[in-house]
Amino acid sequence: MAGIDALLSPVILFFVLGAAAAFARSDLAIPEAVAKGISLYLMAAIGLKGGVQVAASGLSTDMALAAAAGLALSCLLPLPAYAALRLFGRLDGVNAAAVAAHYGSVSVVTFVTGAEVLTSAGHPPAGYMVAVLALMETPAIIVGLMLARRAARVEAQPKGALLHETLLNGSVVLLTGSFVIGLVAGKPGFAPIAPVFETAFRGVLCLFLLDMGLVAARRLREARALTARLALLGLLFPLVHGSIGVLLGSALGLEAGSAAALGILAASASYIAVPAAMRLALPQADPGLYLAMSLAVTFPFNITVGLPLYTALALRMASP
Amino acid sequence: MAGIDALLSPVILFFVLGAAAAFARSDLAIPEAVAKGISLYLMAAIGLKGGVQVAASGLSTDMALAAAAGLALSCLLPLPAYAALRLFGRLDGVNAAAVAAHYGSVSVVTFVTGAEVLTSAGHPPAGYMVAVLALMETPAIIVGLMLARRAARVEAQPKGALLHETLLNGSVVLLTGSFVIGLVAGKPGFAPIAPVFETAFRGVLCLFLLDMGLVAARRLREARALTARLALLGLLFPLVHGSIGVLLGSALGLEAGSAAALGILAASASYIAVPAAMRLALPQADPGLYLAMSLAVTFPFNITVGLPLYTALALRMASP
Amino acid sequence: MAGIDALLSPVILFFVLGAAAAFARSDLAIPEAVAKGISLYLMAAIGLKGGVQVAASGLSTDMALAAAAGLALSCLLPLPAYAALRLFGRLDGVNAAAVAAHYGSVSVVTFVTGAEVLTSAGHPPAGYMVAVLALMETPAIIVGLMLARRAARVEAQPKGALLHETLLNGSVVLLTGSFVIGLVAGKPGFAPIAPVFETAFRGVLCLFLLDMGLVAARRLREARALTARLALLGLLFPLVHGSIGVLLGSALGLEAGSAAALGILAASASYIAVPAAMRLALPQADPGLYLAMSLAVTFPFNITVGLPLYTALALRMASP
Amino acid sequence: MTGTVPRRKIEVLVDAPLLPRLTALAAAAGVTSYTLFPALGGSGAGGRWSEDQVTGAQSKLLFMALMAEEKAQTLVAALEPLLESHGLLLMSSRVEVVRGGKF
Amino acid sequence: MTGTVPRRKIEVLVDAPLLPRLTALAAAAGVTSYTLFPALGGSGAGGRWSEDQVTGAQSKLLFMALMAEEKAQTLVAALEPLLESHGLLLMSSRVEVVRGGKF
Amino acid sequence: MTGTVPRRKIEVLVDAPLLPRLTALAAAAGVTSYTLFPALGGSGAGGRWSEDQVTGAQSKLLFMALMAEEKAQTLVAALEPLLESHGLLLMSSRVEVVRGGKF
Ligand SMILES: Nc1ncnc2c1ncn2[C@@H]1O[C@H](COP(=O)(O)O)[C@@H](O)[C@H]1O
Ligand SMILES: Nc1ncnc2c1ncn2[C@@H]1O[C@H](COP(=O)(O)O)[C@@H](O)[C@H]1O
Ligand SMILES: Nc1ncnc2c1ncn2[C@@H]1O[C@H](COP(=O)(O)O)[C@@H](O)[C@H]1O
Ligand code: NA
Ligand code: NA
Ligand code: NA
Repeated sequence: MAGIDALLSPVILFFVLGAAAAFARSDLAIPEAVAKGISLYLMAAIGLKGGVQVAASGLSTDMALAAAAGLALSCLLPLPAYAALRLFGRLDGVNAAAVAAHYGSVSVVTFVTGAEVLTSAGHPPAGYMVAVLALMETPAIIVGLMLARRAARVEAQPKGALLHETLLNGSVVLLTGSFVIGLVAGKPGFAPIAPVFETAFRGVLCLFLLDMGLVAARRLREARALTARLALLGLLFPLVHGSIGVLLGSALGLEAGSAAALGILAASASYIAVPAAMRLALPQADPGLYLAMSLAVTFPFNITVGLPLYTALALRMASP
Repeated sequence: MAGIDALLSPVILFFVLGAAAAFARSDLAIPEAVAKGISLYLMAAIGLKGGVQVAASGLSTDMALAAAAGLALSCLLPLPAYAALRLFGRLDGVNAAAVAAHYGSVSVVTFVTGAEVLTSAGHPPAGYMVAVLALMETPAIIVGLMLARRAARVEAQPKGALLHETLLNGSVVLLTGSFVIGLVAGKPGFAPIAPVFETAFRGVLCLFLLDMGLVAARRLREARALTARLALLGLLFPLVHGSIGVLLGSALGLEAGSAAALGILAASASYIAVPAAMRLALPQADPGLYLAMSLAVTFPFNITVGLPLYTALALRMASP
Repeated sequence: MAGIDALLSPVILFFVLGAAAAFARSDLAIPEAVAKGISLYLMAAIGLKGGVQVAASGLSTDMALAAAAGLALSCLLPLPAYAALRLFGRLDGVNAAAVAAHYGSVSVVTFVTGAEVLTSAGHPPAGYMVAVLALMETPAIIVGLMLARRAARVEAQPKGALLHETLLNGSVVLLTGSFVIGLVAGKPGFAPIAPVFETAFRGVLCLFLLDMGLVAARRLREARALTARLALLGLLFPLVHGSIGVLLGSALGLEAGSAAALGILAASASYIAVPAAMRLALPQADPGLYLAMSLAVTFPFNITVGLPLYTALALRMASP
Repeated sequence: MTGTVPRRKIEVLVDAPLLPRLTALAAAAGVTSYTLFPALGGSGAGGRWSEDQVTGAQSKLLFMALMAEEKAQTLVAALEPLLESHGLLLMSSRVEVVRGGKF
Repeated sequence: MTGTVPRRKIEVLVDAPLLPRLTALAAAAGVTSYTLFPALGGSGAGGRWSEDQVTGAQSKLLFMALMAEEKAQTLVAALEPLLESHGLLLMSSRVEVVRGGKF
Repeated sequence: MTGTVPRRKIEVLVDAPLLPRLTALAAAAGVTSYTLFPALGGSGAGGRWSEDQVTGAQSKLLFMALMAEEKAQTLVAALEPLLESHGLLLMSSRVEVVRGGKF
């Protein structure tokens, strides 16, 4: 079965190795500069490949539909999440809003890993899903801040500044920029750099997931603010959001790979762009809390359990 | 046309992306350690490839001629540059001498990018041009210091120390050493390491130029000391020096690719070896000034406009 | 001859270049984060490749024999080394014990370089030798500490803590973990990540050995505690241990490549796991001393002279 | 000590994404000379953090500026709202500097 | 200075592999808030060291903690055995902090 | 505080390429024990600088040495020409150290 196969692929096994090492309190550690460098490489590669694919396949209505669906998910998913975090999770308004923003936004590495799993299962997502990924990063931040403002007297922000900071977040810029470069260069321009950005991609991803395993497990070990109820929500959100994403994608007529990818995006929670924005705009919210939920609970769940599930659901929806 | 094609190659587009991100004040940044690591890789790769090529083609009079021409350019170009900087640029003697030294010396990344552009246009420069590159790095420093000493009472330097520091500058040592290793190993010895040093080269160069774009644009934004006159000189020097280099190379009978490469070397301005030497030997000179000129004005100009120009000139000289 | 060929391979030449640059006091330096990143990559790659090979060849008595031999060597080699360091080397008990532990343990990079040399000479070591490498890293530490405790009143250690720290040392965990991942993934799972972990291996090793050359030579230059007698022991230990390892491997019926690899492991001295453990458990011992011996004397000797010698000896033993 | 003058050293441990706001407030208070140092990790009421995170949201750095006593008071007052809202740590201490005219 | 209170700043230069022991001793003495800074290299009676080593055995970092005067005495006393056995450098100095209730 | 002795802490913010000269001058003044810390960036009369430069020419580090009061005076005097010619920042402050015999 594709699910088990995916679990035993080296990419996922390296994640498990990292997590195991951190739980065993090994001193294994990847230098921060190297991990940052690899994550930039992954974004450039995924952006380029998406752009090259769109250059080959041309624009389509599917693309517009997927973009609209992604935007809607990023704006709307934080709302029920916020309610669940307040009522069931027992968080105050500001923390609930901050966490909800993370779940509306997306995780690049979850997407990248999912795309690898889908591709090796024979269902590559369409190239334009990279653009959808970039579109979904920021709207949830705005929604989260609006929720926080309703919940509590939140320090008035210089609005332009925050918008600037989120829209020009390094990862958004690199993803979008690489996508455009791929679009301009096309297949022939991409060929000479393909050995680095395509052939090497999976191997480098292994090393990165090793680091993610270390980071996620260390966070989980040190998470004080994480209650059982919040941990449960950290598992439920991806399941529910992922299913919504897959169903929406299928309903819009996307092929199975792209519908699964939309599910993966919906299921994933940000741990780069959103935490930085929250630290700026909602300093009262506890970073230990939102990073523990997105990075230490939801990310590992998606990588190991979620990806095969969303894939299976998308395949079932596709085959009548 | 080759010029437009070159401009739209991913290598150059990544440079533009970096510059655009920095101008838009995005927080995109490549960790310093990674950028340093990549620049060492580029030097090792270019040195190896040059050495392997010379091992295949053997020594030639062309090589000796190119070396002599390179040395002469590195020693002589600072002199008229110094005059222009004083008279037109209105710099004092010490700053004019420091800037002039940068323009006599060379930029490894400009050369590397130029070699890529030339190779994909079907006119690869000869392998020995790497040796010429290494030869041209340091003489301009000595000339620049002599100019400074005539202009002002400059702190007497322990001479040996400075000579040592410039001749054994890391980039000079790595370039020359890799060249010799390539020479010794030859094609068969190079084959097993070619996947890293040849196949991956272009892709890695993309990431490096992304960083260079960021660094150059940030410098330009923060450059206070840069007057309009100096910026103009930062555009004129590469045009004039590049043309002299191409014409000299053509006159000496080098093939078009090598003549263009000599032009690129002459046109380029150092931003590694020379700034370090100046910080030591001419502390009165303003690093903000000479780095702004070489890195923020001349480097981007060469990468985007200069390379196609020098190539076109070399091709015209070659075809009678 | 294989020996000379090996000496002129780029991998070794880059080591020589690094050493030469450091002796000439060049400022060439590879950022620490990058060097650490590369060393993690090398461990993951060697572990994966070993696991994949064992997955293909299955378990064997050879493997069990080699493991037992490795364990025995790691436990026993420190004993005569300790005696020699005290009597001939004139070290006090604690320092002698610390140094002896280094020589019982192993150096991953020496093994990796040796495996490359053996493979390109047509005698690749068996995949299970990676497991032997991991097994040999830690026992010598325990033996060394027992020696120290007999020699001097050594601060009583929380035993569990130290055992934990050595067994879960990052390099041991990464090696073993990658080996298991290779075992699980097998050839088909490894194929998509082979471009990074196999094709690129030699080229990356070149860059790493450049750094090792710099580091080793700088240590040698700054080593104050290194007497002529200790330097001599730093050359004799690898010769004697390496010969014992090769002879033992041959006597146990391992093929030539694996017997040579066992010799290389025996001959090599640790400079990662053991120094860290000694700094914790034997703070009275002088790090300048044990790092100078293992890193500045024995490592360069093994890379340049030892590897061809052990290989030649193994080949002679194999051909009757 | 020959030729040294007393100055006040102000150090603020600041989250990386907040740095632009801090330097803007400092500049508004007339402090445009400073040096930044990296921090590696730490522990506080909000739990542990460490620099080896993919997410840069928790990396911190140390802003350090030397100035005359009066200017230090202006600076601390100007930074106080940010210190409050974001829970930043500010240290102030006395040092001697050479070439005091410059600093 | 408005609103500042005096605190003691304790800094210890510690070998990376020793850090867990140091923080455990500090926690036992009631000090759980601290910040870590990287060191690059140095020179002492035991020769030179520098961070650019493949072996991490000699990399060091600076542990820094702010606390009240009395707590500082407890901490220094608690650390003394480790300082002795491993030859670590401890510095103690007086600083002023803002929002002293917190530190 | 039990068992501490006063020492002077000298810190110099120095350009990376200048470090060998600085340590040579310090050694000539009898100061061979020191620790180096990285700096990340800064701003001064000469504009901003930041460590993320391909060119290493503007990276800086902090040289820190502890010593007795008298030695500190010798050191500052010995460094003064370099401080002058290259516009370096030197800070001197009082700290207490444990195991003062060593430092
Ligand atoms: N007393 C202290 N001494 C040194 N660093 C501290 C202290 N209190 C807080 N910090 C630093 O400030 C960060 C945030 O503190 P907190 O807001 O208490 O979580 C901590 O993670 C530490 O790096
Ligand atoms: N007086 C000092 N000032 C600053 N750092 C020192 C001093 N003494 C020792 N160190 C640091 O502590 C490390 C170990 O010192 P030692 O045990 O003397 O070799 C040195 O490498 C320096 O980094
Ligand atoms: N008052 C100050 N406080 C802290 N750092 C300073 C100060 N003045 C200068 N610096 C540092 O020294 C560098 C050079 O200063 P300057 O020569 O004024 O450009 C600056 O970029 C800062 O890193
Ligand atoms: Na989501
Ligand atoms: Na030039
Ligand atoms: Na050994």
